[in-house]
Amino acid sequence: MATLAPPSPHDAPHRPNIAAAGQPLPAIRDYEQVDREILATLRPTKGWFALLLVAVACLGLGIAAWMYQIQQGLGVAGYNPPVMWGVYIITFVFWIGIGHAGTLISAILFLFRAGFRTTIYRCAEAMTVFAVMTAGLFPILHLGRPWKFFWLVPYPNWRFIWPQFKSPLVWDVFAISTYLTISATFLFIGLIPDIATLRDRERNPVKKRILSALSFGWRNSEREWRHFARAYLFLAAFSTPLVLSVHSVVSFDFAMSLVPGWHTTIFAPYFVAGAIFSGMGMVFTIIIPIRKFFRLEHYVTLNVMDAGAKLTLFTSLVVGCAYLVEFFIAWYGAVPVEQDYFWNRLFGQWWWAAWIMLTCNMILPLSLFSQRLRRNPAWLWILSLFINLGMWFERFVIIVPGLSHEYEPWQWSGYIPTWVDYSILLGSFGWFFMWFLLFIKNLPVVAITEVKEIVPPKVRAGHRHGGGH
Amino acid sequence: MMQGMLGAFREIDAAVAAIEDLKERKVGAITVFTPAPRHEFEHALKPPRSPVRRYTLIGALSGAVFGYWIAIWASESWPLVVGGKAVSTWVPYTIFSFELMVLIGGLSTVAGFFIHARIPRVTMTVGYDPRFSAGHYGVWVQCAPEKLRDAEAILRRYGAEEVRGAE
Amino acid sequence: MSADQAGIGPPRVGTPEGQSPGRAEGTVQRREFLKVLGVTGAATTLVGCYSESIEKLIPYVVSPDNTVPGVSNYYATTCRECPAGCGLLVETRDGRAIKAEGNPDHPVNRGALCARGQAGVQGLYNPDRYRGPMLREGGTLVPTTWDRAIQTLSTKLAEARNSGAAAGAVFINQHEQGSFPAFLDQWLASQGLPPHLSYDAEAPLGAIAANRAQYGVAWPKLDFQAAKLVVSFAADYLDGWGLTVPQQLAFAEARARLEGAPRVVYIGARRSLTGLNSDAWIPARPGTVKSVADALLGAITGRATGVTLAQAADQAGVSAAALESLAAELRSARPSLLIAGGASERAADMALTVAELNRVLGNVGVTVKPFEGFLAYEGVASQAAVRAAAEQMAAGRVALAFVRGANPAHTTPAPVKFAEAFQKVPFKVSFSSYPDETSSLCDLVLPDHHGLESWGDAEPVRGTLGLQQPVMDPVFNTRATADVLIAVAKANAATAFRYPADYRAWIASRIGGNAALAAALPTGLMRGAALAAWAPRPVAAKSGGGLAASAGEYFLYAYHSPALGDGRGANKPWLQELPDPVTKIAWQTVIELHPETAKKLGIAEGDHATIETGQGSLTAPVYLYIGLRPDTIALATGRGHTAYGRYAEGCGANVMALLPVAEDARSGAQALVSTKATIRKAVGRSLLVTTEGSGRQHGRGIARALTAEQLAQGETHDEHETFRGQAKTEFLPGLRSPVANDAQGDLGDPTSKDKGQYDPAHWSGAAKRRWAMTIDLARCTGCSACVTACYAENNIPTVGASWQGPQFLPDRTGLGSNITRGREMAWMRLERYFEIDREPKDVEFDPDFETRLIPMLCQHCGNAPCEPVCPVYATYHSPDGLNVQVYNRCVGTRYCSNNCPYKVRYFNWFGYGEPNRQQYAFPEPLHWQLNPDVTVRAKGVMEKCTFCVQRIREAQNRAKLENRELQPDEFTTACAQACPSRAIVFGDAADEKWSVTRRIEDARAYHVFEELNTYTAVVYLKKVNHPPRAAAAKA
Amino acid sequence: MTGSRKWLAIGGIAAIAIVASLMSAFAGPPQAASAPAASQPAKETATQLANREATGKAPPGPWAYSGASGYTNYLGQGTGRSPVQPIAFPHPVHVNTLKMNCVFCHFAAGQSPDPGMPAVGTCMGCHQLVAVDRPEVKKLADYHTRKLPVPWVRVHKLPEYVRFPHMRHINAGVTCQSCHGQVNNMPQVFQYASLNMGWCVSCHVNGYSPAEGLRAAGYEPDSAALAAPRKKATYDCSHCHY
Repeated sequence: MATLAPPSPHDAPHRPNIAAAGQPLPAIRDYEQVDREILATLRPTKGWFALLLVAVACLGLGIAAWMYQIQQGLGVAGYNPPVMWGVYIITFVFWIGIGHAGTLISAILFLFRAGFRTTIYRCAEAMTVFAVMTAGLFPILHLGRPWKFFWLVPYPNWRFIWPQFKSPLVWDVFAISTYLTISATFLFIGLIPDIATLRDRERNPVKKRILSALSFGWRNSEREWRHFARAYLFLAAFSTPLVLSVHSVVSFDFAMSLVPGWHTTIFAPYFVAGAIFSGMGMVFTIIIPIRKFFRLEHYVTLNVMDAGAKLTLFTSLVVGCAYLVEFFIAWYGAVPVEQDYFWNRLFGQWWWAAWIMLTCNMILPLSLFSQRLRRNPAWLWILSLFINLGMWFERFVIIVPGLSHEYEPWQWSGYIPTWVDYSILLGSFGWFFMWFLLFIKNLPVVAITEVKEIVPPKVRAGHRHGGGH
Repeated sequence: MMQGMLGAFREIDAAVAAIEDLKERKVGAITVFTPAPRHEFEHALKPPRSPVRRYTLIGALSGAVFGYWIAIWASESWPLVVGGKAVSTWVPYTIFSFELMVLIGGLSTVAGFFIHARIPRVTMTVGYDPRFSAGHYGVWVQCAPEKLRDAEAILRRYGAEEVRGAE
Repeated sequence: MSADQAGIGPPRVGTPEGQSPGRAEGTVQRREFLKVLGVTGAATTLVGCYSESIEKLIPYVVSPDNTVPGVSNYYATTCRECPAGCGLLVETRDGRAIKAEGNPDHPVNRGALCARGQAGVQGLYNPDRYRGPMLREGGTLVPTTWDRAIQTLSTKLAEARNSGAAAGAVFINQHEQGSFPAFLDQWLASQGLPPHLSYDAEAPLGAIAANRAQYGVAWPKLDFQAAKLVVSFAADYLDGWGLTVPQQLAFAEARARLEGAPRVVYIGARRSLTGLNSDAWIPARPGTVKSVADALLGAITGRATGVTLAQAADQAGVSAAALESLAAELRSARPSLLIAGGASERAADMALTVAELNRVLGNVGVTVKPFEGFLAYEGVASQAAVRAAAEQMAAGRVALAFVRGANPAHTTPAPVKFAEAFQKVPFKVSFSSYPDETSSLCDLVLPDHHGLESWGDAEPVRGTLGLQQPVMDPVFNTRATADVLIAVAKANAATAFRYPADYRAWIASRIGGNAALAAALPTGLMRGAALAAWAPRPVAAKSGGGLAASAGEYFLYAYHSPALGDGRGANKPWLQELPDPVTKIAWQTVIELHPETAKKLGIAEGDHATIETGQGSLTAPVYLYIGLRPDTIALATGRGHTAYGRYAEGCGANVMALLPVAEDARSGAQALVSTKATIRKAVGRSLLVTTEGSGRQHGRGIARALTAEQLAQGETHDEHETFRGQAKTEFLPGLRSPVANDAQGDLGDPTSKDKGQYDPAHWSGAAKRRWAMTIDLARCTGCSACVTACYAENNIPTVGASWQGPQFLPDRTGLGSNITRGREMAWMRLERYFEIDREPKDVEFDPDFETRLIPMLCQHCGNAPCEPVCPVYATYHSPDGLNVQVYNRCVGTRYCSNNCPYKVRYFNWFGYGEPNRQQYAFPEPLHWQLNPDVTVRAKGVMEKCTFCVQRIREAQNRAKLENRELQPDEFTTACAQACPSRAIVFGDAADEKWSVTRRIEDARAYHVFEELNTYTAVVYLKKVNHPPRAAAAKA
Repeated sequence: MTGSRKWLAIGGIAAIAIVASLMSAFAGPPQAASAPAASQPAKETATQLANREATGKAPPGPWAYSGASGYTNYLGQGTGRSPVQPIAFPHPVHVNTLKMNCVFCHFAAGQSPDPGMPAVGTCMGCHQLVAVDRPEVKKLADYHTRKLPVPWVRVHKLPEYVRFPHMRHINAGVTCQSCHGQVNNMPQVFQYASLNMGWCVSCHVNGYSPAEGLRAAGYEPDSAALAAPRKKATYDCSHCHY
């Protein structure tokens, strides 16, 4: 009686992968197909185990290096006064930035009803949570006395003293802990219905119990859906200003000081744009392999890629503009110290870092003006790696040259990280990917129910289905 | 004493039609299970607006106030001057106000959602079926014993794939 | 003993007699006691929350009646770090000397003290000192007992006497003034031994000989104040040449006369610290200063002196015009002061010429005052005498040799082959307290007390006797040499009767008994004269064949390191860590080359280069110094020890390996500038252990200067008061925020109700004060005494030793492991800026450049940028205007340092203060010196200058105890106290009775980085330059 | 399901605990870790019980807990700590019976930051003649003849980064007992106050009441003391920490 024959799992990926009006995912026929194909991604593979092993190994190295640093003192890292902040703070800002794209895609684009987010937002949101978890380690890790980090938290104590609330570092503590909590909650709320689906498909009784616990006994009742929608909407509404505030606050760490090159009013927007830019880079780095190896090309379609690439291009242009404005202000402001600093950044001591930054973040992304490249996953993936590199160096270029070339010429210096810095940097990637790998094989990387929402429901023969209006 | 009739539909418009009919005849309380939120059901059931927003508002306001309070009170409790600034300066303290507004607002929203969605629930109530998280729409009519027949009849009429009563 | 003179002299100044527990007993218990107390003393200054371990409370066995536990006593004594004989007040706490300070009443140093004097305590507590007497058995030195040691010595002496070999014996003693040399000679005579050699490798013998010949005294007083023009003929009177402290005091006083101050000209191949403090530099080729002097004499007197100015200019490779104008100036500017230094083979002749110049210019008695002179160098033997002694030893004519203090094996040129010759002596006795190159060759080591442990006297100026008394019990099982000699004499019935019980009794008997001694000790000064020693025996000098004759295209210019001297300072970490005032290099020997030369040779800074002379070769990294003639290579003495303890060994190279035996025919002085050398690039390069980032100001206006004329015309503002990008603001001189709460936001607002403790009306009255400091750049010479004083007062760790880096997989280890990463901890640093806009490597030679020297320390800003960024209130502004650092609250975010424009905050990268770490900076017993009033910082916390807050609180407590207000200028900081230029003044800027407030009102006053609106509490007074009259007229 | 949620929570807390202990293991210079905790009673010993009965004063309760030196902490320090001394010196006999003043032996308390421990010689001043036959006095005499100091075990100990000028407090009229308790009634001295920062600051900020001080010392305050206002002191960090 149905006009369309139920599609077989085999031919699904081979369908023409282009957008049809009012039908974003033409290759998805019905709800069962969604369940089948998404659940299929959860089966662990050899390659996955191998990657997990590598991630854990890197993490181990990082932990070892940190223990050594705690025992010996921060001297084992490559600090070279007055460069008192180095790889750790750079990496901290880097990971915080990564997080932002996730929230942008999952929350802001949700509010803007941008359809292309549907299939990638779960991945991006998970990336956010793990990136912030990683970033959160670094402020503690770079302390001279890390075992005292809790003194930055306002808690009643027998000394009667409290944190100094005028310090940007205390702002950080609040901003980041809030950001972590809210995005973790946001991710988990979104997951509940999907976990319920997993629960219902699960055969293994132990796993079933765990999934039941995690799904909170969700049963897809219309009442649950109603409140769910509200809560989801408000969380999205909160996350939107939050994501803007968090990186602004991080930028205050620099803008509030009077270090040349840090003391700029442009920093808040500049950092937020940069954060989203770097985040898009990481999204592509992650989503493109997943799309390929999990056979999700007909979920994460080229249209999705295209839209993402446009967003990347846009943020890249914003960031590039910010770079140029910085130079303009330095020239126009005519403060000798600032001018010295920017000259030194571009043509002096740090030219190499600055040019890596400019190439990766300003020049290469211009290729995305070409639609062919925007729709070419391979190129997008390579470009995304360059973007990650470039954004790490952006933070390097902001932090190190400023400190090494300050007001006091007598105290000008250089900066060379040591093996400890690099090990801990590597360890942070290990930590991030460990969590991410565990995530993608235990929970659906594509939001099952949200995909079902945009798949046309079955209707009785003869009737037009009621969806879409 | 819980009694009712459960119908599992493959097609959404069938389910919607059945619901409308059941409502018309006042057969009993209707619960709909759907794999994905569809506004067709909302049109059919016309439920009240979700009160979660109130939790959000209250949480957000109290968070904002607490943010200012903790910062100002702590600064004044041991007044030390830093960088020639006032002991408590409201401008930077706005950051704490904002962050705590978001934090507490967000968490209370979740609380509201849990409370009103009646989760976490410890046991699956009768009438649920794993299919409802896959491709089927479920309509569960809870009604008095004498009305069970009508309910079954209606569900069948609108082409429920399966109709079963439950104790 | 101490009771009967308790009332004499300044309060809390006395003698430590009877102060230490169990002094009747043997040394062991004393040391045990001190060890325990030392340990607790150090432990009580460790930061870290959970670091309290349960301790013992150790009381005295017998309570000393003039000490109060926890309160310092000050003992007056005499400094023995160099022959000058400055007066010390040594601060002791609970039986331990913790700091050496200048004695304000002393005629030589008037309360000031140089870096080497400060570091004396590190000699006292040096971890590598001999623990007790040592005897060579089976080729190695093994510990022995004093009885056995003395017994051995007396038998050897007896043998020598009987065998008639005694007459050939040699006793080399570190030159010192006072009665001991005479005492020693008496003893030697009584043992049938010849008089001793009073050896001082640093003594400027040429000048001394000339002075003796001309004035009959070794060292006249140089009166800079009286002079209108000072010309130094390679005399580095601010670098340790002669008597540093009195010279510097006089120099600074003279320069502080601003418009009336003398113009200073320096003639010499290398621009030393003295040269950098001069207004003009005439870079005469090494060995030609004599002909310059001759020419000037000729030009002024009209006599024929063999050279005209033109010829001299030609020989010296300088512009004739410069010499012409100098001659003109000499004629016009009277009185002038001409000082002859230099270490060439004709030093004495040159000095005579200069003396003649002084005479004809009528300076003698006006600026050169022979009869107010210093006696430091009376009786010093020539280096030729030591060389001759070495030849005797080599010839096997010496049966018995003694060395005390001196270290000729390190300080004599290689060709002397002192070590080899010394080893030929059958029996060698050392009284040295340290295992240096010489004493480690000896057969018997009888370690002497340190100067701070022993009795003695000195006659720094005629008629005044400076006393030397032990300020604490001996740290180790050592004995004063004098007492050992007495013991030996007593062992022999023939001589026993001549001597009292010990040297202290001997001193007392000379100056009128115990009562007189006791009366004098509180001030450490009395009228009287020391016993005169025998005059040194003249020895035929040996010529190295002349500078011109020697091969090589570059002149080798060796000079004595201002900090380490001839090398005796090398075992003191403070002095190793102290950057050389000129090169700013620490822990390292560098070859100084002019950038031009380096470019020509294709050598970059840090590259290793090899110098070769006829005598030997030496390889070291290259440092580019623009204050050096391009045809000259400069090298400092002092490093390159093969023994002498953990801090000295394997650190740098010894220039003595390059020098020939070339002695001044007249004075027998070993010439340091005596040969040419070849230099070539060697493989390898190493990081320079320097504290210098960029030696240029880049227009930042940190160290500012005026010309005397500008000052006279009241043009005291310079371009830095107005900076681009902002409306012109007319900054008034003086401290911008006179009391703390002026710069305190709404707390400074009179309408604000509750200012708490920041309210001047607050009951605590804390906000009534505003601690502040002025630093007069017209006085500061950059000698860096303040830096070492700060180390001593504030328990600042030295971090440059090779083992103080990371534990494994180390990076950049070796010398200055941390300093190469810019991690030096000096709370106060001396910045040396060349007023040249090019970077060093592309500077071509030009003698006419200005140098600005400026001490940089925490500015204690009223609006401190470091404070608001600290998340835990570890740094904040105290009501009395201090920028406080609370170590135990610091979590180590280092944000404060990032935000400090002056970069004066220092971070503990390793556990320098934690005894069980390899990076520990105070290995026992160095930690006995730690100041109990200052927390020793643990790893991971930030630290910085505190304006010596411990001294502020101590003074406030004392005032409270005596129920009175603080008196104006009642106390000062360690740097201000030590400063031999009196450039630093500290006090309460809110109270005009303190002298600092007057200095702040000076027209030259300015704040560094004023445009940042930091309201600093440190006010600098602009340097005053004295360009030649002609140039000034143009300016 | 509730069960498994509970287990999740327990696991999380355990993890946090492990991390915290790891952190604290690295806290401070290592010798802190090796502090002689074993020798110190973690619980109240019989001696301390006796002490408290003798003084009739209970040490502050756990609310006075402090990480540094509050209620007996894992270093075995804090309120109630009562180490056994090399010589069982009876304060009650000297102070109550013989009416000796504190500063007779702790002579520097009024003039120095350091109260000073009596020298062995000082003790022997009397004990040459007095009670020479007592075993404890024999010990003392033995130390004296061997010219060795008595290794008293420290009871009241502030962290090393705290400066406590005794004379300022004594001269301000603070009675010794206010901080040290009625040592004159302690058979064996124990730590009376928590000595933590909050304890210091509360007195500095709220002020010291002479009357209370006298009561703490066991005297009835006279009218003057009762009339006297509370004496406040500075709460500026740089007066105790530098």
